[in-house]
Amino acid sequence: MTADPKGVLTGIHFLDGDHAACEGALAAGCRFVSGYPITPSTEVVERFAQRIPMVGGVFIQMEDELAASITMLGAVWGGKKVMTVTSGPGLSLMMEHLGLAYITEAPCVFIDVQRGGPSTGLPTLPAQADMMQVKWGSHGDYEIIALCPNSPQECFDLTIKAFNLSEQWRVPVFLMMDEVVGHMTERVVIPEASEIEITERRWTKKAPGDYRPFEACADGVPAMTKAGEGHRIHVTGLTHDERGWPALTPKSQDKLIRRLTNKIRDNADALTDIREEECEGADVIVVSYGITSRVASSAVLQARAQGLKVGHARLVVAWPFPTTRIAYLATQCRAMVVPELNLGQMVHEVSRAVAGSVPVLLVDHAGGTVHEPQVILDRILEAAR
Amino acid sequence: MTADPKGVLTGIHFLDGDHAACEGALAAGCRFVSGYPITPSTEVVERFAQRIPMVGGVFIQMEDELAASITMLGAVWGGKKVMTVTSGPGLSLMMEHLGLAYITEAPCVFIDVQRGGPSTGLPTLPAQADMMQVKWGSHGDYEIIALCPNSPQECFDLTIKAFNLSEQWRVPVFLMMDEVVGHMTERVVIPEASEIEITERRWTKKAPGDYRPFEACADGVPAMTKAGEGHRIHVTGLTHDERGWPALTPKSQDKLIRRLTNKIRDNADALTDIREEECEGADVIVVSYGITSRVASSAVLQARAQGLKVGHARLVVAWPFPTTRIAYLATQCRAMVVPELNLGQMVHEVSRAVAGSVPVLLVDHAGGTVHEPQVILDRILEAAR
Amino acid sequence: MVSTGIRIGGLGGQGVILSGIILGKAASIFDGRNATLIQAFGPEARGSACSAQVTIADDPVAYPYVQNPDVLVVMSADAYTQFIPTLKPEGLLLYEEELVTPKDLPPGVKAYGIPATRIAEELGRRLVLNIVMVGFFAGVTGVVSLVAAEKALLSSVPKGTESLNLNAFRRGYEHGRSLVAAA
Amino acid sequence: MVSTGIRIGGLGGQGVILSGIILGKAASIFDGRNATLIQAFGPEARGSACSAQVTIADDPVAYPYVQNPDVLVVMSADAYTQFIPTLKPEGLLLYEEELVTPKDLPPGVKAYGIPATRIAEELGRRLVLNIVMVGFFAGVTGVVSLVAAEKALLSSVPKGTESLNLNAFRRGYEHGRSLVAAA
Amino acid sequence: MSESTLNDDLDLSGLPLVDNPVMPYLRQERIPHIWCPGCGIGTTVNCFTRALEEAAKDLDKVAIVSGIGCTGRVAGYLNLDSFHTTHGRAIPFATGLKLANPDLSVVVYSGDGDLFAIGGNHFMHAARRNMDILVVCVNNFTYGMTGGQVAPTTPIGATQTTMPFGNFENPASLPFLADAAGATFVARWTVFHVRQLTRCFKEALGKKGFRFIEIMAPCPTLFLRRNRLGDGVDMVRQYKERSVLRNGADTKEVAVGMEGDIVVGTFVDRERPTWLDAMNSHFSSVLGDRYRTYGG
Amino acid sequence: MSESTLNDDLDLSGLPLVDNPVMPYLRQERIPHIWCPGCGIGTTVNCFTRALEEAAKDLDKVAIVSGIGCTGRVAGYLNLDSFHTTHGRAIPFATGLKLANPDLSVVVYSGDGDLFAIGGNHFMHAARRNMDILVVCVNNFTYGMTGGQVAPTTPIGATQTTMPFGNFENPASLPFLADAAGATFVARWTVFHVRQLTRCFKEALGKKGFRFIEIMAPCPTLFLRRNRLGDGVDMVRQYKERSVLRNGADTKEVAVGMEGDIVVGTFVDRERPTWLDAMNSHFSSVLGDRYRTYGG
Amino acid sequence: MSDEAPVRKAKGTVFVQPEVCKGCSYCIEFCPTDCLEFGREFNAKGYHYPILGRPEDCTGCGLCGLYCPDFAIFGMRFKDLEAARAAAAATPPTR
Amino acid sequence: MSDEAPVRKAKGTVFVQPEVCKGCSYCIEFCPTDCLEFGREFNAKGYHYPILGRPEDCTGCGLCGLYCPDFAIFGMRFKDLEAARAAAAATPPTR
Ligand SMILES: Cc1ncc(C[n+]2csc(CCOP(=O)(O)OP(=O)(O)O)c2C)c(N)n1
Ligand SMILES: Cc1ncc(C[n+]2csc(CCOP(=O)(O)OP(=O)(O)O)c2C)c(N)n1
Ligand code: SF4
Ligand code: SF4
Ligand code: SF4
Ligand code: SF4
Ligand code: SF4
Ligand code: SF4
Ligand SMILES: [Mg+2]
Ligand SMILES: [Mg+2]
Repeated sequence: MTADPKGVLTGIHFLDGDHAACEGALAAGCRFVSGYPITPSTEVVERFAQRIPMVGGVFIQMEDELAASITMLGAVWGGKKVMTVTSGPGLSLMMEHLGLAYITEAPCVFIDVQRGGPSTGLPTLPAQADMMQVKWGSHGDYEIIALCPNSPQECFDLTIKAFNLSEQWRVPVFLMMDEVVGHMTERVVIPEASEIEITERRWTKKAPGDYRPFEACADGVPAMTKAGEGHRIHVTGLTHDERGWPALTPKSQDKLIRRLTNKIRDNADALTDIREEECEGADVIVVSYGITSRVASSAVLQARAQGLKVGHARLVVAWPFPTTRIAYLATQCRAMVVPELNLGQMVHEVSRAVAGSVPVLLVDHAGGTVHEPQVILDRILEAAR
Repeated sequence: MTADPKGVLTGIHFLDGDHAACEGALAAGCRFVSGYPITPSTEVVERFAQRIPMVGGVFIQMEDELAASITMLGAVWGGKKVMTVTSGPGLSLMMEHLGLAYITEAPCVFIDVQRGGPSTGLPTLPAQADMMQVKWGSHGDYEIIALCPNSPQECFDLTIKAFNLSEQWRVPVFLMMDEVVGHMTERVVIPEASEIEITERRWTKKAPGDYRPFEACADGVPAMTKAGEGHRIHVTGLTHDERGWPALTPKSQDKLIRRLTNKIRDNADALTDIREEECEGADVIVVSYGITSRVASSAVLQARAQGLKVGHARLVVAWPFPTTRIAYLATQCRAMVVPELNLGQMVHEVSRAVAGSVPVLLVDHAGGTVHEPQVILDRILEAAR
Repeated sequence: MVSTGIRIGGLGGQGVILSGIILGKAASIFDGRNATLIQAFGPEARGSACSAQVTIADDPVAYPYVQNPDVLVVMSADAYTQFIPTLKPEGLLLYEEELVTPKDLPPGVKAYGIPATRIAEELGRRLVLNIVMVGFFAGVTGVVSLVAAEKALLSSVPKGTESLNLNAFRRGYEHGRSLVAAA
Repeated sequence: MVSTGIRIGGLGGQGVILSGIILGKAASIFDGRNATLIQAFGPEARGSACSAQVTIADDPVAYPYVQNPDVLVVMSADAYTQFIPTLKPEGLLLYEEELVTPKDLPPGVKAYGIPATRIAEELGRRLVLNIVMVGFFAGVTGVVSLVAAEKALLSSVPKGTESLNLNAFRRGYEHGRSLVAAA
Repeated sequence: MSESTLNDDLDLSGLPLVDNPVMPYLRQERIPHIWCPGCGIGTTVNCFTRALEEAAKDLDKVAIVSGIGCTGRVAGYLNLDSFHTTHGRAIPFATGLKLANPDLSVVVYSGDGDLFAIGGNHFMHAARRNMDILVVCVNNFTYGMTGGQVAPTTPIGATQTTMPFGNFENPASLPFLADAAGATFVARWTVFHVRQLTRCFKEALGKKGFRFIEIMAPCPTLFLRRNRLGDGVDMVRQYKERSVLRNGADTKEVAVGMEGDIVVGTFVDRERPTWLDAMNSHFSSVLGDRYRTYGG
Repeated sequence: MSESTLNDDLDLSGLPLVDNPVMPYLRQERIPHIWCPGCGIGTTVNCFTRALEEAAKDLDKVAIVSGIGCTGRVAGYLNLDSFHTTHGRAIPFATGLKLANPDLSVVVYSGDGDLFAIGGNHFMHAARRNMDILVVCVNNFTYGMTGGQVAPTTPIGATQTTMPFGNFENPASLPFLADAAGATFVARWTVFHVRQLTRCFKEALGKKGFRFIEIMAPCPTLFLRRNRLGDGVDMVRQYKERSVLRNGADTKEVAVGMEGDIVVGTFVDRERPTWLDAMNSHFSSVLGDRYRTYGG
Repeated sequence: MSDEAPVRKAKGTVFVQPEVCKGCSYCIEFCPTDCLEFGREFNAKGYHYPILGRPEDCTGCGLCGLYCPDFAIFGMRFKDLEAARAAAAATPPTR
Repeated sequence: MSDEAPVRKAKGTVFVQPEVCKGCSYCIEFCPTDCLEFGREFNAKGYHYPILGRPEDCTGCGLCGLYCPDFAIFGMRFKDLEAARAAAAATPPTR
């Protein structure tokens, strides 16, 4: 299916990442956003509020992030494609509803424009320190998908991808922006609606009597309905059976939680999206994501200019972590360098994937700005030794 | 310093873990608890509400967990030793204030009695699936300490330890219970107050003019004061300087966040508390924690009965993760087996520490009950092959 | 290494957990042995179906659950149906005889019934049915000593209800002793 | 691989960011080159000190920050003090001449001033001072073409204010041309 | 199935069995429910379903949303599109549901702790916005599901596990809060008033805007027993004796305590545009043709 | 330091410099503050510090707690024990502080969004409990710190970034909510009323219980500019013209809009035992000697 | 039943599902004509459940059903019974 | 200043810190005797700041200082000035 032209602002624009992400959402068919303002993410919803009356849909600013993140889930069952947008402190308040979204398999997109933390931290400055939070921040076991754009153009493109993946897997999908990408302005090309592929919700074709809302199709994902269609569904955050009814036993827990987990884990390789550059035969591979990948690019170019064989692997999909591919890349090089705007988060996953086969060097950063390319370069040189 | 006898219920009792933890808190000098009821943790605060009028202090049931977790932080600056108590869904709501506690270096104890998740999940049944959440659930980079009791006696003992560590490092400390430990009743021996070592708050001796509330002592930890002493402190969740004033630059971020992180990371080895049993020269080492360690014990005994050399390493301190020691143990054995009541959480840390040197076998469990010992045994046998 | 696994099953409000506590306390505090009690509720903490598992042993208890009890005590039909398949082949069943009809009793199982609710009603408080069952348990099994059980009982019930509870306990105890003697 | 790094500094409310947007848009949309704009605020999103960094280049821009600008544009004394040390040795300084007194100018730096606030006030809206500066930039540097800059300007300002803004732009542009010509 | 206990006069054998009239509204395989003997929640469900019937609602277009708690389980028993959300958040969930599909009649059914302790802020804001939902609060003056802790409604003096020596904290008066926050319809009944409650449900189902019904209900297991107030039936008898009908009462004056009058009736009944109606009319007037009128 | 602009008549040279009377109350190295030209927050700070002086408070025993927002920065500028917490949670933080050390006089100073959007529930419950704190809300009808989004106080018709075509959502009337929740003292002033506000602060500082003062203040940067309402001074002039003093007004009738009267004055002033006093007297009466009276 | 004809003629009757009754006595207490009472039997859960002790007084008003929190009882007027049966025969009971 | 003596005698004066003034004009607008006005100069931030245009009218009432959101001005009665100076001399200004 292709995009609904109503939401698509075809043309060449000079947009910041926040605005581009909003256009991505509109193009993807998002027609309901419940939000709560927080720097540096607010521009996303401000634009949505401006645009949606002419597109057809609803924006509502709720009283807090608790409300914002569950109002969106109500709207899912009212039949809409939905999103909420926040930054660290707000994200911390959404953790309970991330779990609810997950266990009820509500397709939805969270945009997190990362700023310096912890706590109120550095409200207007960048970081990449919520990467582990989206994977582990809600209680219990769960899996999500997280995408990391490094430019306004990608904020547009990956927001569409986020919606599509969310519909395909019925799982919350995160767009992990950061303050720099959010406020960085560049050319953004928005294609014709007819050129934008959209994943439709998997509406059930079953009649009320036959439909079981949490009975998985072959790929592990159940078909959906919405309220008002006569299916008389029950949706609960309790452990439930295929009918959606509470089933509070270890056995139903095992069945449900494993299915939900495996939807993502079993498809981790298919979901992998790494942009690799000169990785084969490299001595050192830099593994980066988001805004840091652009800084790393500079460093990689400088290193190559010094005659080093340096590859660059950029994680477009950070979660599920591309364990298989990173393990493979480790067999191709002598060391890996992982720069991040945090004190070590995704590097743990890289280390785990690499399992000791080559050294993994973290280039950490407490946040507030991006790395100096030189710091990354120094680490590449060190790794190459 | 030893315990204040007012709070110490010396004697031999038949208590469940929740009640024992409450007695531990009272013995440790906790005189302020703000809570919100949630199964299976509520008994802790119910007992506190019952006991505190006779001990001298305050219990207040707040309107929600957001309030409970920050009311406690207000009480810290009012000079009290404090605690809050919850379970998964409530814990998810405390994530923002975990960050505030951390960045303001407020000594405080969180008790999490883990139940089946995600979301409302299995409210009355056990899990160990919040282990990663306490480490990663709040936005930004932070470090905490987490202790894992496996009996009511340890709920008592480790709650005292939690308070002591919290005062020593000025860091939030978690007691990671679970529904089984919380509701399991056993003999609990509470010693005389004079036999209980208590870490006093590090009160500053400096006069108002000289005191800088966030200036670290030699061990990285600043001395404290409370409101009303004339120090006229400022405490903020923003990135701040030694005076506590907002300092919104990458440089102050780096200085603050690294100091906070290193308080724990640099002392990870000293904080390590692993109870090891026949690990030297073992073929297989089982790494376990909390209630699972008791199930694992059964399996280990059975394996030994079959003639296998099996060691058992129980993590009493799960965070900071004892990387050094686990890496060392990996050099002593041929494989490690990690049973947990989740779909793989601490096993990631074990893998990372082991760095590929021996296989690490997870025995996962979706929660709702404990493992069958047989399942762990099977995995030990598999590992020994 | 003597160890006895006990499962007590009933409905919320019947005092299932308290009866487990009394047994565990008797063994671990007053008989000087070890005891671990595990309780299980229905949804959240509301009660409804409810059961306790008590392991009483000479050594400290590692695995805390009682998968296959040596003794099964049931105070509701549901509990009987749910737990009877788990009872050890040569196990012992103690049941409230007006609420539970032990049908399809596995061979080898010894079963003793007591009209605990009626006894409790006779004593004027239906609520002490669990204490009658505790006495019955002590009388039939001897797993906890009479002295320890009575001490544990007295330290576990609200002030002012001691003699009522002691009566209930003794009625159960004697009923148990007499059944065993008769058997 | 030609690349020009520009830093624009001023106070919240002076339209610093908008001037960066116009330059970036001119280059990347109307001149067919690449441009990346980075903005920085004070605490949360409230304004106060505020600056923009624009990189205009033939190739796509990787590292988006301008650490050592080729051109520094300042509209406040604070911005001057803060950013002048970062200016490239042979760099160019453009400044609002009533708000900024360029003292301790590093040797080698070329500096051009303009009374942008007064010009804006003359045009009747103090707020267009930023547009005067944009024109001034275009006039002095030629980094963006006049045509592109005017198109970018017109597509970036609110309807109804086009001619005011165009006037402001042109006043700045001409001031710039004349200074360069005089130099 | 049902069997008659009046057997001699009538020969019912061989006749088709007759269903309890509540049955078509329930997920019958889920009955018996989890509520305790004498719990008032079930009674309110009878009245609610009867009102659905009398209001001749298209049940496919009625959705019910609950939070967590004993009352929160209502959603799971009703044979409607039903949502059992998180503790305290039924109202914002319902807001999203209603805004996404304005054809639905959305009812929030939850407990006093859920709606007014953890959920109080959402209540206040939804009322302020005049979100078009009906909010039903079963007020049992306690946290039933978690075992009887103090609630923001617990009267002074009542003992609860977290107020073990009796509550000393001032309780909220729900109708007063609802009124101050802007609800368009505010009523209170007790489970004694089954007929009135049924009528009230029916009336509220027929209105628009943020409507609020408080129902006082006994929690024998945790509230009554702990306070030696007898069984459910004793409490309902109390309701009968203590309640005073006062339609249009000033909401300032309807607080309830352990003793004294229980003022019941419809206190507020007013008209204001709902959030969605306000949005549609505002955008139409400001944006004219450019606005795509939102229908769901 | 200050210098006189009236220079000819007086020779000030060589004399010790005189401090602005507000200075001893401020962390002076932190001035200039971050607030915009014409922002009303600073004016309220003058009045507050003047009241501290007039009330002769022991400043070592006054603690100030803010949430996040422009107003939230007040805590950081005042030279008191001061706490800048998280968005919306100043009140529960203050609750803990006060309960842990009852000797303190605890003031919460924050914005309308902070206290009534995200923080509304805590407001309601602290008022219900009669927590002994003074809550000051600088109501600028917008979210200043984050750039001018709609607040729960924004009048209908006002444009905000998230209501770009004008607000259509009904605003809350803060005094009405405070009253319904149970506050013991409720007053409203504007930054025009510097003398009255100072007096009101002083009065409130001298009382016990949950006290609430709403101060209407201009946010020129985000509220006024966007709504073409001129500069701060134009708004303060409006306050002057539109305000009507009505002490003891029924809180139902004090809502404010873009136009019309602004009712100011003290609306509620009543006595109820504070939470802590209630606890102490309740436990003393129930537990007698066994109770350890709590003093901090 | 006694062999004397009842003085009054019942206008309706009740249907009870003993197995779901929890013995709360609401139906008994709030029956306007006081015609219900507990039987002697326990159900499987151990509760006594109501029986129509004075059938002649039952008006079929249905209040007992409206009160019953466990959906264990309901009353019906004889004149509605026919229709209900017909309906039940047409659509098999949903249970 | 003109060389004619002022008609009225000032009762007080104001102190201004030009560098922190943001030119909001509150002091000017709400001075009860209307004795303040903006000077011609810009401060470092680019704002005009107030000067005492009609010093003879200043009563030292202090309202300007109470209004000033930037703590940039305050007024004082001459009779209080002495005391303030003495205090300032005793405890050096806290700034
Ligand atoms: C975030 C969170 N906190 C706490 C709980 C535990 N909890 C479940 S229900 C409940 C209170 C229920 O009280 P009420 O809403 O009055 O419902 P009732 O059971 O009385 O009908 C609580 C605290 C939870 N499920 N989630
Ligand atoms: C959890 C969280 N959500 C959102 C924010 C962003 N935020 C900061 S201040 C603010 C609103 C401020 O409005 P108000 O309280 O009225 O204060 P003002 O700035 O208007 O004085 C918001 C939404 C935050 N810091 N934390
Ligand atoms: S605990 Fe109370 S509210 Fe919950 S089901 Fe039982 S009686 Fe009802
Ligand atoms: S944004 Fe508004 S509220 Fe914030 S400082 Fe500026 S004028 Fe004041
Ligand atoms: S139907 Fe009416 S009269 Fe008959 S038993 Fe029920 S309540 Fe009584
Ligand atoms: S009302 Fe229902 S549950 Fe209660 S006694 Fe009557 S039939 Fe039984
Ligand atoms: S002190 Fe009073 S009279 Fe003098 S300038 Fe200030 S406001 Fe005007
Ligand atoms: S009130 Fe203060 S900031 Fe405003 S103009 Fe006067 S001195 Fe300047
Ligand atoms: Mg309740
Ligand atoms: Mg505000």
